[in-house]
Amino acid sequence: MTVAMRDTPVTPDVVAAHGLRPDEYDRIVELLGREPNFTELGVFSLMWSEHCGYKYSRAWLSELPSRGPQVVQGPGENAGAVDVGDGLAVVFKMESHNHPSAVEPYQGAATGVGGILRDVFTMGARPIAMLDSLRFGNLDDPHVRYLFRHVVRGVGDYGNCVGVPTVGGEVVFDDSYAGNPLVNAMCVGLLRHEDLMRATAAGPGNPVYVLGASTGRDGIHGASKLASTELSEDSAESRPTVQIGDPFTEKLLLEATLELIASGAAVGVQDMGAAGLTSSSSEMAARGRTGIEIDVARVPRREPGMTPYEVLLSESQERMLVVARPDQETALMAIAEKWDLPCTRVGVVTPDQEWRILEDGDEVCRIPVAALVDEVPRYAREVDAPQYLAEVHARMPGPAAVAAIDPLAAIETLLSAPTIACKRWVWEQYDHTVQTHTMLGPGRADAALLLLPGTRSAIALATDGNGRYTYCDPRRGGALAVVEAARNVSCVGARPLAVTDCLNFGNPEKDAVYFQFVEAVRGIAEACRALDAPVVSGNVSFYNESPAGAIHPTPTIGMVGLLEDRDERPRGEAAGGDAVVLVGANGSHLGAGCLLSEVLGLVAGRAPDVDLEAERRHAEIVRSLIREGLASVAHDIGDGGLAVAAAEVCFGLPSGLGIALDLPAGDDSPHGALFGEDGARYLLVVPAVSLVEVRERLAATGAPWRQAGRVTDDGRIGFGAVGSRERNELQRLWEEAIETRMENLEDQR
Amino acid sequence: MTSRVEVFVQLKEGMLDPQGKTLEHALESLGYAGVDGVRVGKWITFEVQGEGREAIERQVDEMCGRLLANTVIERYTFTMREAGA
Amino acid sequence: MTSRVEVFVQLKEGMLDPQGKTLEHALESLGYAGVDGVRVGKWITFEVQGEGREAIERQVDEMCGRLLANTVIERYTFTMREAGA
Amino acid sequence: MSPVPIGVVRFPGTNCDQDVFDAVAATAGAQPVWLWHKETGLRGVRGIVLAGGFSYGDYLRAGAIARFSPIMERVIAFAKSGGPVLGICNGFQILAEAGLLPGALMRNDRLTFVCRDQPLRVDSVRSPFTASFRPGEIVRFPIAHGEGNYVADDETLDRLETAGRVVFRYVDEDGRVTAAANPNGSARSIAGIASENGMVLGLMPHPDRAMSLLVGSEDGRGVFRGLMEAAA
Ligand SMILES: Nc1ncnc2c1ncn2[C@@H]1O[C@H](COP(=O)(O)OP(=O)(O)O)[C@@H](O)[C@H]1O
Ligand SMILES: [Mg+2]
Repeated sequence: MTVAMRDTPVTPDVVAAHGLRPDEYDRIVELLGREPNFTELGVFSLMWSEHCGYKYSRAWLSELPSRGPQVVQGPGENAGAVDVGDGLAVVFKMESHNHPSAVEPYQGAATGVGGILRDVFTMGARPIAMLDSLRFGNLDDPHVRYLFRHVVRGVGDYGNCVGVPTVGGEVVFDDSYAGNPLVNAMCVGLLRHEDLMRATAAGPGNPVYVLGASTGRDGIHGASKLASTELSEDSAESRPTVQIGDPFTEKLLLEATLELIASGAAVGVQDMGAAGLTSSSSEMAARGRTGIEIDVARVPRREPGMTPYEVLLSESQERMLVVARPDQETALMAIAEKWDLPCTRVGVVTPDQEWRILEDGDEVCRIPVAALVDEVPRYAREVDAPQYLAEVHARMPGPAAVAAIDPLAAIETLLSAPTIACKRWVWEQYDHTVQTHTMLGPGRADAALLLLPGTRSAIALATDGNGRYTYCDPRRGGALAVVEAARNVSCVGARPLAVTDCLNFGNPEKDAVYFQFVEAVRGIAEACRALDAPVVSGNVSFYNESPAGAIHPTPTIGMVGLLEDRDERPRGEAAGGDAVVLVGANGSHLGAGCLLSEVLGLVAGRAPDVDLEAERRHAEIVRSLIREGLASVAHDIGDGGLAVAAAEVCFGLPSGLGIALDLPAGDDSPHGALFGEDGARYLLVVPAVSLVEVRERLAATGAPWRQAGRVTDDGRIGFGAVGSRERNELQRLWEEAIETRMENLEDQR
Repeated sequence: MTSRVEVFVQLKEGMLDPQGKTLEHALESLGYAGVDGVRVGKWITFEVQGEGREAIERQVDEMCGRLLANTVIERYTFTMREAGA
Repeated sequence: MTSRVEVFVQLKEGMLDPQGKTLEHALESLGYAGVDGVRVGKWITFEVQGEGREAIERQVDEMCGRLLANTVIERYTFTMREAGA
Repeated sequence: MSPVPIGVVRFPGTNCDQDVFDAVAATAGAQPVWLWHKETGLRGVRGIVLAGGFSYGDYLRAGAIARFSPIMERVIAFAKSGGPVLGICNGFQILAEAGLLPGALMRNDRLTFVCRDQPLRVDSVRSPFTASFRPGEIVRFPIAHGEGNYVADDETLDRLETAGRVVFRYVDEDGRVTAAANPNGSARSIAGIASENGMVLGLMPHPDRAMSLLVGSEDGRGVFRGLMEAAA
């Protein structure tokens, strides 16, 4: 069987089945100076895939700003790192697991969490928080409920078991994700600067080990479908492409890896994630400017009869590749034994910059490292704005159609829309208090706030992205994801430090999708530059399509902010008579917003304009008011505009309190003011005693602002002349929208 | 007619079974030597009313495929006998 | 001698089985009428090496009582047959 | 007076070990000492905490495997000789599996993991662990578990109640026992129980996560103070 596979002739059909273009194949032959064998072809197809090689995206990603005094480690390693003072650095990255979650939501989400955790702890950082950014179709569809239920369970069970609190995230429901949910997970770790570990295979002669789980035939994707047709005696049944997560082994691996790094026994550590042994070994060699030699016969297997092709391409979870110091092998083995993890020497670092694979001493592959890692083809093309954009913009309903919407009914519809509704059903399933540093967890504020132990400071974490905005205006959508994250971080008093991104798009070979991607990246770059928040890590996920078409282009941003003094956070206290203050202009922009999508079922118009200077200034104003104790609550105005923001602020106040909003005078239609999603806007609660001072301060800034209402004792939420509702009534709609839908059990499994 | 149904669900061959693996280690360290290939699955029992063995069988099979097992990663079998018989 | 063992663990009679209840509701809402008394238990399979059927049986029984089931809330049964036979 | 050494047991899948270690360290007069699950001695500790987490993965049943570990043999002997043992969350599950406390912890009735801030009522101050609370006092500890549904037969439950061994109960904000305030279906809303002599306490909620107002509550301090005093 093994022999048959190795001898499988490399025909044009076989090349095509591996997803390689004829010109790419010619380039491989040129680089090797000969034809590749079957195994080598599989290796190239992986390393030159978008997933590993970023062939469509790399040219554009280089436009993202990635430098700054705070950056300790930019893109290129397993995760990025920023300085947070006190000798500490925060390591973080976000990653997608969309396709696996579409096939098997529980395991797909769980192994997504596992992968991103490993990216962080291979850097020597202890994971201190997770966030998850999720997108699903319409929650009234049983299959969507099935995906949602099991993705949430998968995220929770894995993180809960490993003991990393999931402290924040977002969930959006929109038809465009019906066949293709998005599961993006972000992990944040903490270390002392001197403990930072890079994934480098340095020092020729150094031994190479596989630490952790044994290797099975998991996740050998597309390429392996071909392989399995060659293996006639194995039915497709026995070829699992779904990976099963084992969080307990992950926990062992986490502890063992951190201990190993602290001991100084390791030179480099890399997670064997996507493309497993192949990418981990070749990337480590590339970073070390060395070669590497691995004998696949020594890799511990879970199943008999695996070919080199399968061992090299397997995506079995919970495995690490470790380059050790030659005199430290006993220390390494002792740590592995302490944690009951298999640890096997599989190869050695070589001086020659060749990636050499043996099977029982016989050479199976020999490829220059550079050919796999540096020579990945890059495609960059300029494409014109697609036709659909003009159509979407033209579809914007006129003022009469908007004026016909009953505003109070619209408020109820918005608050009970799953995208806006309370996400308690989700985050109650996540352990968000383990590690005892969660000051503000999910549902408490716009961003999570974590204590940094042993210091006075705290970090703020948020994820944001808006596919509808990006669909209507790719460039604005990219920028808006960044500024919304920055607003969320600012609302807990923190200053944006840096971001990670997860770029979820359809098939980049299609011009429209490619345009969306390029423009969104430009938008992100502009916003990050303006806000001084470099991109230190990220991930691209293309081909998010179902028979119904591509998803809305959805760049998601994970942001880390710093609050130097944890006591300078919003206190959350409020009493009747306190003022409600709007920082920023009155709302007017309804295009691409929630009023249209949730009430009229329309995706239409342009996304809100982005004024980066205003975003920057207003965020600074809000932070300074919080810092000085002049604002006790801060919430940004986003989905659903002022009306939804005011209701959400009210739901967070002590029971019995209400809010009475005043709408700007002289407007015949209140819709813009209530539901407009214009940028750079915040709603604050200002203690009555501080109002005079806040007025003066705001007036001095020159920024637009007004007192937009006050906190009341009557337990009602009033929307100016439009009318009012019992707070409890609205709160119930908002709190129960998702829970009620999930009580329907027909999707239970 | 009332039938008693027993459904057996297990991860497909070749799939990692973390439950089975840890259990096997545990049994070993408890001193039970010679235990091998532990796999942990589900055993679901119920009664079902209906006429015609074949019709019921078809229905149970459908129930397994739709709900009781996750056929992406699991396989199932079931047995049926007349209750009270 | 290698024996193939199958262990069946279920909540004791009279104990509420929320998982079973939930499945029952789910089956109902999928339109499967006449399903009743759903209970979800565990099905653990493995092979064990050893001599003497009775000795092995005793050992498996002990494994069940000590580890595989929590006899405060669960009951178990098992079957054994010679592997390869 | 030299500090009282308190052992914090670490199974490979324990994940609240550091939280508990810090909680003990923050308790005046107590000194935390790590106890690794493979150890066969207790390093002279005078009290022991079994922390939360997933001891050995807990795939089969929470705590089922942990009770057979080398360290547990010693912990069981220590408890039987009257030493104070506190089992939090997974620690409670292990104590129940080990038979040091009656009953069992089943999967939550709602079938999902649940993490929230939970008001609890201190229903007995007989145990040294709650000696510093007032009877009927309402405290807040976070909960975070998937298998916290406490079950025991009626006779056992009655016995626990009459002997003042039901130490904590899940209640609502106003201190009432209601079905809605019971997060996991536990019999009689029981959140924590003590052994006959009061020296072994098992509870699902996390006093170790309620040690500072910065994270929302410092009500957990009393439990650790009680442990230290019982061990002294
Ligand atoms: N998938 C999730 N996981 C964890 N927390 C979540 C998730 N989705 C939402 N949350 C939390 O719920 C709260 C509200 O989120 P969201 O509705 O996105 O707020 P906003 O609209 O203000 O950005 C936040 O604290 C957020 O972190
Ligand atoms: Mg949001």
